[in-house]
Amino acid sequence: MTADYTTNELLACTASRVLEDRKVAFVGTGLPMIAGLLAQRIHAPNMLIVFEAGGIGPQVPVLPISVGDSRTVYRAIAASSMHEAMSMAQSGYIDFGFLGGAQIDMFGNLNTTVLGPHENPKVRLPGSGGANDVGSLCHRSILIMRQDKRKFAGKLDFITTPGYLRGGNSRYEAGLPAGSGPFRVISQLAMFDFEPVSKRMRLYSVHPGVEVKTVLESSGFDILVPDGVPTTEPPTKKELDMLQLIDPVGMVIAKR
Amino acid sequence: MTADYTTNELLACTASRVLEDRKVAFVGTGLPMIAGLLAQRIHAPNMLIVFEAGGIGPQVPVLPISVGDSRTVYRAIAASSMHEAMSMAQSGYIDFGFLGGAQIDMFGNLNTTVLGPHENPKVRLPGSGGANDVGSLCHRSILIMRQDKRKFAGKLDFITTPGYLRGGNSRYEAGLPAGSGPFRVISQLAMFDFEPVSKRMRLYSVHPGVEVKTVLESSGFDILVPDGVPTTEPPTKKELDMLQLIDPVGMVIAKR
Amino acid sequence: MILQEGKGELVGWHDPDENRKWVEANKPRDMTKKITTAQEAVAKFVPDGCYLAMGGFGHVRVSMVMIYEMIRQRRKNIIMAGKTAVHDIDLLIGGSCVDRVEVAYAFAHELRGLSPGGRRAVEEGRVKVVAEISNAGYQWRFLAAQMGLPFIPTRAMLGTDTLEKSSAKVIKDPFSGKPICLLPAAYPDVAVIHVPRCDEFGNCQIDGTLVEDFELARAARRLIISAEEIISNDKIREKPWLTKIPYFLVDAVVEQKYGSHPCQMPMEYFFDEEHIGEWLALSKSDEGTRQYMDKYVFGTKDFDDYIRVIGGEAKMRELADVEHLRRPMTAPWLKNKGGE
Amino acid sequence: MILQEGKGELVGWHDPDENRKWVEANKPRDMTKKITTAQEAVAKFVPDGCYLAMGGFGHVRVSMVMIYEMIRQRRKNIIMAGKTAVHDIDLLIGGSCVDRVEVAYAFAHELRGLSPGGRRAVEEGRVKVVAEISNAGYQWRFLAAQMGLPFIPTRAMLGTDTLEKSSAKVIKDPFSGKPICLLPAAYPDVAVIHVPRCDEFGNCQIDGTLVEDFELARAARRLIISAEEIISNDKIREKPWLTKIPYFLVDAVVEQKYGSHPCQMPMEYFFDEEHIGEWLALSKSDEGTRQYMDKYVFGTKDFDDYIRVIGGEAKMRELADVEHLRRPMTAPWLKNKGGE
Repeated sequence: MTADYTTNELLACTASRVLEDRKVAFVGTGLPMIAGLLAQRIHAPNMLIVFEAGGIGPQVPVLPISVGDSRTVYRAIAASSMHEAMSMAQSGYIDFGFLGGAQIDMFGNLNTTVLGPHENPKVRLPGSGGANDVGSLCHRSILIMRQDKRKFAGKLDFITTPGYLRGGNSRYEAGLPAGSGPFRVISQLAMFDFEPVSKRMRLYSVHPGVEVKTVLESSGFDILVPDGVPTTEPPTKKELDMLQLIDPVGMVIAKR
Repeated sequence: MTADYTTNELLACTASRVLEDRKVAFVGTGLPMIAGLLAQRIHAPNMLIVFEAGGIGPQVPVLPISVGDSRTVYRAIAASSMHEAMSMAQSGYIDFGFLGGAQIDMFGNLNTTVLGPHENPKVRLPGSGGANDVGSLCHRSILIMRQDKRKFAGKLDFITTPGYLRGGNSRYEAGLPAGSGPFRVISQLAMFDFEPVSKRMRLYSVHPGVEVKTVLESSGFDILVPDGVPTTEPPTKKELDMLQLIDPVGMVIAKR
Repeated sequence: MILQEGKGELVGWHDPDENRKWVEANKPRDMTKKITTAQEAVAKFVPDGCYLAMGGFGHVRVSMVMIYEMIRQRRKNIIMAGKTAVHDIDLLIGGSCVDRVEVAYAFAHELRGLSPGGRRAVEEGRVKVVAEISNAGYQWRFLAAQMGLPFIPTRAMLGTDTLEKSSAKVIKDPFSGKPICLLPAAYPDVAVIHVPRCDEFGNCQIDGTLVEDFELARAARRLIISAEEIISNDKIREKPWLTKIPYFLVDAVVEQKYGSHPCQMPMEYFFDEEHIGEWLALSKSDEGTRQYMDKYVFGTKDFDDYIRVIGGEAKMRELADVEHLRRPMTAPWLKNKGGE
Repeated sequence: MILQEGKGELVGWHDPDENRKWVEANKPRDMTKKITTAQEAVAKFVPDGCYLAMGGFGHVRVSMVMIYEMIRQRRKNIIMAGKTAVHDIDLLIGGSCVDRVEVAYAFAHELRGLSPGGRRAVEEGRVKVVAEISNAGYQWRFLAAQMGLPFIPTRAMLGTDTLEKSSAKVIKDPFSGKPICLLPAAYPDVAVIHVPRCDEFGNCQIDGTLVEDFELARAARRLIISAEEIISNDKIREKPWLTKIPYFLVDAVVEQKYGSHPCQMPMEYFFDEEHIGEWLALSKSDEGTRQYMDKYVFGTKDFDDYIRVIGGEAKMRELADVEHLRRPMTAPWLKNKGGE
């Protein structure tokens, strides 16, 4: 990383640019929330933010700590329920969702449940939470992942959340909603999309100062590389300044 | 009928006595509502009244005209939804429900849909409304029916609402809740219950001044008659006075 | 595993994937102002032949302003959700707008008696009942649609002709081993819901019971809101837990004071029983039906004009007094009741 | 027709008929006063080995008064609904009350990081994960129970190990022909929900999001309510549309001001991040866990006493100030954040 921005700032800005105006985004706390707020303030003023616990369209005064925090209904459009929020996703009202995880595979499947065997775990992780629902039901999900050879895994210890499952048409054949699935993966090194037919992960852009070789070596599976991979646009000063306003206490974004 | 009370007064009082304290009753407008209010004021002060449109436990200031009327939530415990009210019934919270109809058969099945063929009806009736739900889901239903040879029918033109279907165990075998079904039938001539094994309609008590023979002749099917059928207790002065207070404008109960 | 299949027409069902795509492509996500007139809302969102569901229950909180406008614009071949449809469907049938109905409850006016017009239309074959269902069944069809599911189970309807003439199916429940009824989702092409207040974007509050409007608002492809009063977005945001319908479900907002007359607006005005009685008397004949339409629908240019004809502010004050228990109700049908 | 069956333990399911009988025989229908103490409510309604679900979400609106009391009474072998169970389950595991969990989300504290105590217990085999599920899946299990159904469908979970380790089944949907996941109903033996206010019969109002408490209250066999404040029944009846939990669902009412501390009570007081941080630090070891329990649980005779120990009214005023944006939040875990 250069001295100009931190990894979290790069991740927040890159994720926020994937979001589109006049769409609905399901956000969790941390980076997704920050990316959503940044998008609203930079290029997507008419994007609606929904929280899985039932907060719809709040004007958050300070960053919420939890998805169920009262800040998520502060001057909101509606303070509803998980049933309503999840039904919105299942019925097609949620365009974007955010996901993260301990492991990801080449089809965008995620593990947030367990490292090692399920019955006798080496590390017990939190489980699905809303992740499986976000990954199953939102039209497009954005996956934010730390990248290394173990996290970008050849085989997951546990598929918590569906990506494209075994690739090809297998996601749809399992009964998951048509046309849904992982849209972008953003790591500290690069951004990825998925090749439309095989549904395998493909390099989309490399972050400034990162070599393609480094990206490929930092993965436990083969990543598709198209010709002429562009460089990710670095964060702008406007974005970096806005991030300071959004997270003044430094929950996710370091104080400058 | 004697000069002391009208048929509607007799029906209201007889139905109200079937209701029990510390139970929940689903009521519609008209006689069921009046029977419910009468029960609350005479012997069942802790009975809860629920309306299918979502009114729960109101202190009705005047008789509601409709099941969705604002009087059904006047100083109520809750103003909710049909989803909640019907879910209460399906999950076992509703002890009593009221039903009526154009036709009834020996197993307590009811028709409120059509006279004549469905495709080419002689008389089109309102359809199920909440009746099928009440008859399917409440633990015990109370059927208030005008009785004559055509209304107490050998075969219904249409089974809108399930009684005991074809008798015996057929109601349970169809998937309807165990132990639920018609509890009493009250006509202008008599009250009936259902024989526990065959589930056929059985005379329970004859109204004052009515002969058993008249009851049996006023039916298109054979009614079981046990030994020693008692006479229905006539309305008391206290009940009749209370009915005037409950329905002062004479929606159902004639002004005295 | 399918034990029984209802023979009724499958009205308003879409494959959940197909409906998700429709929602993604068509529902407005940005908070734009949606205030329009009844005329324009009907012209734009209520086409001939559509599958229509009205909010409220029976004669309670019904968007009569939109019903009159549909008749005025002479809509045809509407398929109506008979989800305790009473005064609304009666008038639409009288106006020759509806020719098919899925019936939970219709053709009657609760305590007031059967509907002369609706019954006649069905018995003469002008209106076809395409499927039967129960009240709970209908609102759970909307719940399934709200949830984006193909179906939702119920333990009602089993064993009856109501199920046989419905579009439901019966399977063996893989958990209990018992038969269970599966209700298909219902996505109305358009729903019209009358509310006490909303903002210009369509964020709605509803007092009293919701009946099935929560689910219906989320099931319908197009949603027209009529409101007694438009309030500011600030007021909505002050108490977000009172928002029952958020703006992104809403396609058009029509402000219409007294817009439910002659039906009841809970906590605001009572049923106009004299007017309902006039309709029940006139609708006994085609000639009477025409008289009613000529006077109240085609003879008025819009709903404000209609309110003037039915007695204006003075009449509405009377009905508010009855609603607030300051004056006893009166009704022509009371004469025929109580006796035996 | 069954395409797949999850291998997870089927927790809290009852045949709908069996549950209807239980409800009929056991739920109180008369409006009796249900005010009791935390001690008595736990003694009477939270037996060893029960299947327990807590209301709220994560660290928000959690009945900590009842959690501490369960530990104080040394409950054993509880099966916990891990429906975004965070601080509640962490303490119950620390107190050796829980030995089995069905996990949607547990063993972590959202932004604050993973749970040292919960993770250790699972990794050492003292607590067994008997089934996996998603957040939506868990709350829909409660919806199925509320509705008295054996199952409810969902389009989530398909194709994953989450489903494989759940108690759900996959069938071919008879309407769309596509695979669909059926979630079995979940009826907790007991649920405990903390609310801002209720009356002495148990009629509850809840501000802010309901999360899944509407469904959970209706799914649970026994329901204990703890409330910041008891209000009159008259107040409840003034605005019946605010009643989210009616009295007949409620078995016990415990009045406890600050009863959610150190969790947030929306619109009343903020998370006590210092206290949560103390727990997260101490629970890294069994010895630390014991220290915490000795000081805050076994060392206090009841929740009022606990509030005195954590800083009393002065502390709670501070947290109210943070909640109402009159004072910035502080948190020990903030030190470790933001950088990279």
